[in-house]
Amino acid sequence: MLDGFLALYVFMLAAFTGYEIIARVPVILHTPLMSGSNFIHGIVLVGAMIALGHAQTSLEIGIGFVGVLLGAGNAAGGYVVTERMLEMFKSSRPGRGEPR
Amino acid sequence: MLDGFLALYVFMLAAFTGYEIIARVPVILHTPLMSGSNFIHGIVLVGAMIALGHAQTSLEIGIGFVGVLLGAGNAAGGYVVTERMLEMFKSSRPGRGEPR
Amino acid sequence: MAWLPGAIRACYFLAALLFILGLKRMSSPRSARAGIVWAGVGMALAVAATFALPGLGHRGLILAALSIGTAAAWWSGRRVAMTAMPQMVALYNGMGGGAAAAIGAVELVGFAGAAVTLLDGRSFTADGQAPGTAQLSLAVLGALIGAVSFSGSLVAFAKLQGWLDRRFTFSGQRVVNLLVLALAIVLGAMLVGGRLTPPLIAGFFALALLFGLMMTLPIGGADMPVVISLYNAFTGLAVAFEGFVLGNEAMIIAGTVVGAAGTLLTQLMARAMNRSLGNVLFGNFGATTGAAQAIAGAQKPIEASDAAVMMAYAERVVIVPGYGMAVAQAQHKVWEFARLLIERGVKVKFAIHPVAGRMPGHMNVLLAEAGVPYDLIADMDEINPEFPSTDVALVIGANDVVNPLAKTDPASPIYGMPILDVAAAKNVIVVKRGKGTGFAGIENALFYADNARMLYGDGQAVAGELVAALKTLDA
Amino acid sequence: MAWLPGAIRACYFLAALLFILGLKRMSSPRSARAGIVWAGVGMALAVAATFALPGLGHRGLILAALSIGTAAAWWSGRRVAMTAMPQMVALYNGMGGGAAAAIGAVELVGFAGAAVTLLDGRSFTADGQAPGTAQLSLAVLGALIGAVSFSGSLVAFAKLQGWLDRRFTFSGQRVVNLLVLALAIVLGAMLVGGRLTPPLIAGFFALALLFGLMMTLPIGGADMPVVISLYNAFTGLAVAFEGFVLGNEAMIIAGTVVGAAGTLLTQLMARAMNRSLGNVLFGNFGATTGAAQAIAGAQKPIEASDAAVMMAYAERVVIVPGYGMAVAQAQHKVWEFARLLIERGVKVKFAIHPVAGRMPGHMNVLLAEAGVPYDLIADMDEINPEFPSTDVALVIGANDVVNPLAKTDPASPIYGMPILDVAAAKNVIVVKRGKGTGFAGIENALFYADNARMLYGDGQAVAGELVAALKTLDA
Ligand SMILES: NC(=O)c1ccc[n+]([C@@H]2O[C@H](COP(=O)([O-])OP(=O)(O)OC[C@H]3O[C@@H](n4cnc5c(N)ncnc54)[C@H](OP(=O)(O)O)[C@@H]3O)[C@@H](O)[C@H]2O)c1
Ligand SMILES: NC(=O)c1ccc[n+]([C@@H]2O[C@H](COP(=O)([O-])OP(=O)(O)OC[C@H]3O[C@@H](n4cnc5c(N)ncnc54)[C@H](OP(=O)(O)O)[C@@H]3O)[C@@H](O)[C@H]2O)c1
Repeated sequence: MLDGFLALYVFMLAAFTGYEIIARVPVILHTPLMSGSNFIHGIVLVGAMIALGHAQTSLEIGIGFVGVLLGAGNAAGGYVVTERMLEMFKSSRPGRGEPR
Repeated sequence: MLDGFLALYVFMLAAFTGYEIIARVPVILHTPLMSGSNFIHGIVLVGAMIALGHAQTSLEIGIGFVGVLLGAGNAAGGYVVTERMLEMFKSSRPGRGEPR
Repeated sequence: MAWLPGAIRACYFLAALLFILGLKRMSSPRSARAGIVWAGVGMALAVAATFALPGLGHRGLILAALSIGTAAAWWSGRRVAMTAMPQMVALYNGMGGGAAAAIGAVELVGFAGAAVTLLDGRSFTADGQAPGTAQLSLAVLGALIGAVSFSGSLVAFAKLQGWLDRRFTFSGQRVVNLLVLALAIVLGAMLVGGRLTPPLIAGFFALALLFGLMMTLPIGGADMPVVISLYNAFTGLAVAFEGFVLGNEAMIIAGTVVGAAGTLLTQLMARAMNRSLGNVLFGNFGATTGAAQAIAGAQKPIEASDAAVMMAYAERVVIVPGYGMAVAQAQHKVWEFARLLIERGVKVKFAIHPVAGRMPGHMNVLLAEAGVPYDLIADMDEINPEFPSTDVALVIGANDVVNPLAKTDPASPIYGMPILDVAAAKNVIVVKRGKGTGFAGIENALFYADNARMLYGDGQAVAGELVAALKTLDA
Repeated sequence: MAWLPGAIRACYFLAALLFILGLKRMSSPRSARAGIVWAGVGMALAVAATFALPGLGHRGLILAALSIGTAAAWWSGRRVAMTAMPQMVALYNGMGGGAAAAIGAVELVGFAGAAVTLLDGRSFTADGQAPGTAQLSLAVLGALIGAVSFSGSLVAFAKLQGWLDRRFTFSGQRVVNLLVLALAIVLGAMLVGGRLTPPLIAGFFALALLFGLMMTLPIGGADMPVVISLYNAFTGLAVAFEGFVLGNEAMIIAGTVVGAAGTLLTQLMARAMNRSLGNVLFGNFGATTGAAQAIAGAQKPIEASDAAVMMAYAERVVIVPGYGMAVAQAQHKVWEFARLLIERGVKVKFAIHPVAGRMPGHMNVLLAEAGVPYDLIADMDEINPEFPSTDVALVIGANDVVNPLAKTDPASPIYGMPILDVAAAKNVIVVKRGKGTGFAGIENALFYADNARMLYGDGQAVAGELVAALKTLDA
């Protein structure tokens, strides 16, 4: 557990950073952005790994296992879906030929 | 002294915050912004006060005194000048009468 | 987290940095692709570093869960159709919420065990301290939010997938929901107070899950995207809170950034629909709309061949897609048609309303999938001044977003929502299947306008007919 | 800083929050005023909280220094003319850098004393530890940057104030400067290495101050705003570093935010002048420009009365102010003239180039001072497409920013800088005193254009004549 005030500072600054960065995203990218930020909270996977890694009773291990499973799903699914969407955004300018 | 990594996190996040916020300021406000951010680093005054408040030799006291003097100048001067400039920015829309 | 080796903390730091830089790059279509890759590298780094943590047990189990979860999600994510994106995002988001709740559960169960053995002080921070009130509160709060996001997102998924068609409403629902939430909070407070017994923990989670379920069930399927975005922010917050408990800065930062970003996105969505978030969550929007009011005039039909000729000889055509295009999966045919027009020298643009479809940017994704370059796509503010000089506006599967009643009828549920001003075009052709209303369930005055012609049929079929008609013209 | 009482830390937190929110509000002219007030409240809070610090000695001295510094700066800041803003900002910024350097000095001297008494471990973190290498490095780095910013800013102030007219250059200057910097760094490294002797400390500061002096002296007065902005970022960084040493998060955050913001601003300024930062710092810009190249054609003069009539019967007039308007202090008269035109029904706009004047936003501040509402002021991208439909463009004291050579002559030092396209207007009237060149020291092809007329005289005097001429017209 972090020192409370430091935690508060980190929290405040991260919130500003998230807000300011997103505030400039054009509407055209809102769907991929939603799934992209969905991917980013997939970092919960790391926390679930730590929880499972320190679990002691079988109940804890069971819950931890489910946690890692879900966290991995969040991270992997979020990535694939976002990447697939963003891949499709193309400009007509850089000399692209006939679209498929 | 803070834990090194936490310090790094705070530094990174604060830098992003500063960058993102300033990146949206219109050119019209660049001069007041320069003096406004100049005012904000006037917080150095607080550090100088702490330094003077813990000074022990007369040399330390002397330097600390100058530090507080300068820090106070930074803060007060930065504020007054910025406020004076910003006060002048007015819109013609909210039914203002004859300008002076 | 001072007990972690420097190299691992450095990896976490790098991961957080890459997440932020990745999000930054997602703010332009040109760099967005690179952005997600950067964020992905950050994630890989963080996971690898975690494996290297000293004292991490159950590595086999971790690897197993990690592999299964990744493989399943990767496979489903690769396979799913573009139109099903909203529900997939809901599903993955729910998983994240569930994982956060699971972390909280492991913590609490662990604390409970420690409490039984008279505070042996075991805690994940491994600094040998008993859990403090702050730590417990954050663990409980993160678990609550995560669990609500979990069950709520699953309901959203089920609704969008069509597995749960009806809305589930009964009188007094709001009061019951509030009671469930209040009870969950009471149990949570008792946990924080130190009464860490297993039944209490189980009850707490059961109530939290139940609340997520009950809160989401009455919301109409079409409102789901806003709800999903809200749950996305929830999960972010839950992750940040559990990150505080574990002392993991990467989780704190990533979670908080997503929490703030998701909140902003949710607001933007609600605002674009001209509704408040409260109205979305509790409003039962559309459920109460009465009979469509009569509008003077008649709908005038047109044949696909005539419509095709009209556009073939036009100078400027603006195509306005809406939810119906997504339903009909017509985007590929529509783009084929647009390309034929462009080859004939017609100036074609696509105009997209911010809330066309069922999630923000929905139409952009579909058109991008079909291969429409994004510089042919204009947003509302850009295109509205151009309608008066447009020869034909082709509305395909859009309804509410082109309804002039939003400007003229203060009694309309969409009154005040900015719309695409297609009525200003010289001619309007509307493609839809019949007399169906849009999301808001109201009549559309546009369809009765003098310059409007109705082209009835399924979006994909009609687009195919238009293509065929153009081709005969050229032959 | 865990040794601080919670209430004080809360005040610091609030101060940091208010600083950020204040800066955010400064991003729009409508809320900017409130922004500085918020930041000011934050500052007051932080100072008050510091007074409440337990164990703070010398309160009398602190209060004395605080009062004197505040009173002197307040008084000077209130009195100074708007045209002298750049140098005041430089002065206050230098003070901040000096304060940061002073903190570093007190730290180092204190450490030195502690080292002599065989590591009694005194340090401001009051946790009884000897200074670590990280702490020492940051203290030294902050002191170095702060000292450079201090002496450099004072030179900038003196130059802009006109106290130091000549540039101070000699051959081999760059090498000597680099040597001074290298020596300062070597001494700093020795300090960090633990050789904390008073003479070494004194030598270190002397060298740092000298470097700031020598680095700034050769830079031309007109380049000063970029340099001031750079030193502003420097001071921010120095404050952040000393904040790390003191464990004061408010200083860290405020300093870092300013460091990042200042860096960005400096870049924006340099880019708007179409030069690199290196060129500004080491380029001796303008010193080497040869004789003005001859341009075909002749300058055609016009009388104030004719010019006034021309504008009185125009439909659209765009006024383009430049550095000369600042020199002549003509903004009030110009606005009086513009108002008379507006009363006659002429559509008047002010067009401002991003680097008109001598600091970014310079003209905006002056016009705002005169009372010009900011919605009459257009920036370059907005106004350039409007010049072809403008009847008269009145250029007053601007030169480089309207020089078409920037577009046509690759040999020109300003080649590539975007300009205000006044030559596209139907008529151009240029107000200046004579044949003086602008900042870049080059001829201006605009003055020889067929549709351009020269109205010679001091800006303020000419604006007065124009006003008088308009009034006779009405009488
Ligand atoms: N984008 C978001 O974030 C979001 C989120 C939640 C809610 N909403 C709401 O969703 C609405 C979006 O408006 P919209 O104009 O895009 O859609 P809409 O108002 O829902 O209208 C869709 C139209 O498409 C037609 N249609 C359905 N299936 C079709 C098919 N297979 N072929 C051809 N036409 C078909 C329907 O008429 P027929 O049945 O006669 O064919 C209907 O009139 C707005 O009210 C918005 O507030 C948006
Ligand atoms: N804004 C910034 O941030 C910044 C910073 C540093 C450098 N700069 C540089 O400064 C320049 C700014 O361009 P600019 O067009 O505003 O100014 P300028 O190019 O410096 O030209 C000023 C003109 O005003 C005339 N003038 C001087 N005193 C006058 C008076 N009392 N009454 C009437 N006219 C007078 C001068 O001609 P006479 O002598 O014939 O009267 C001169 O031609 C650019 O080159 C820019 O790169 C800008």
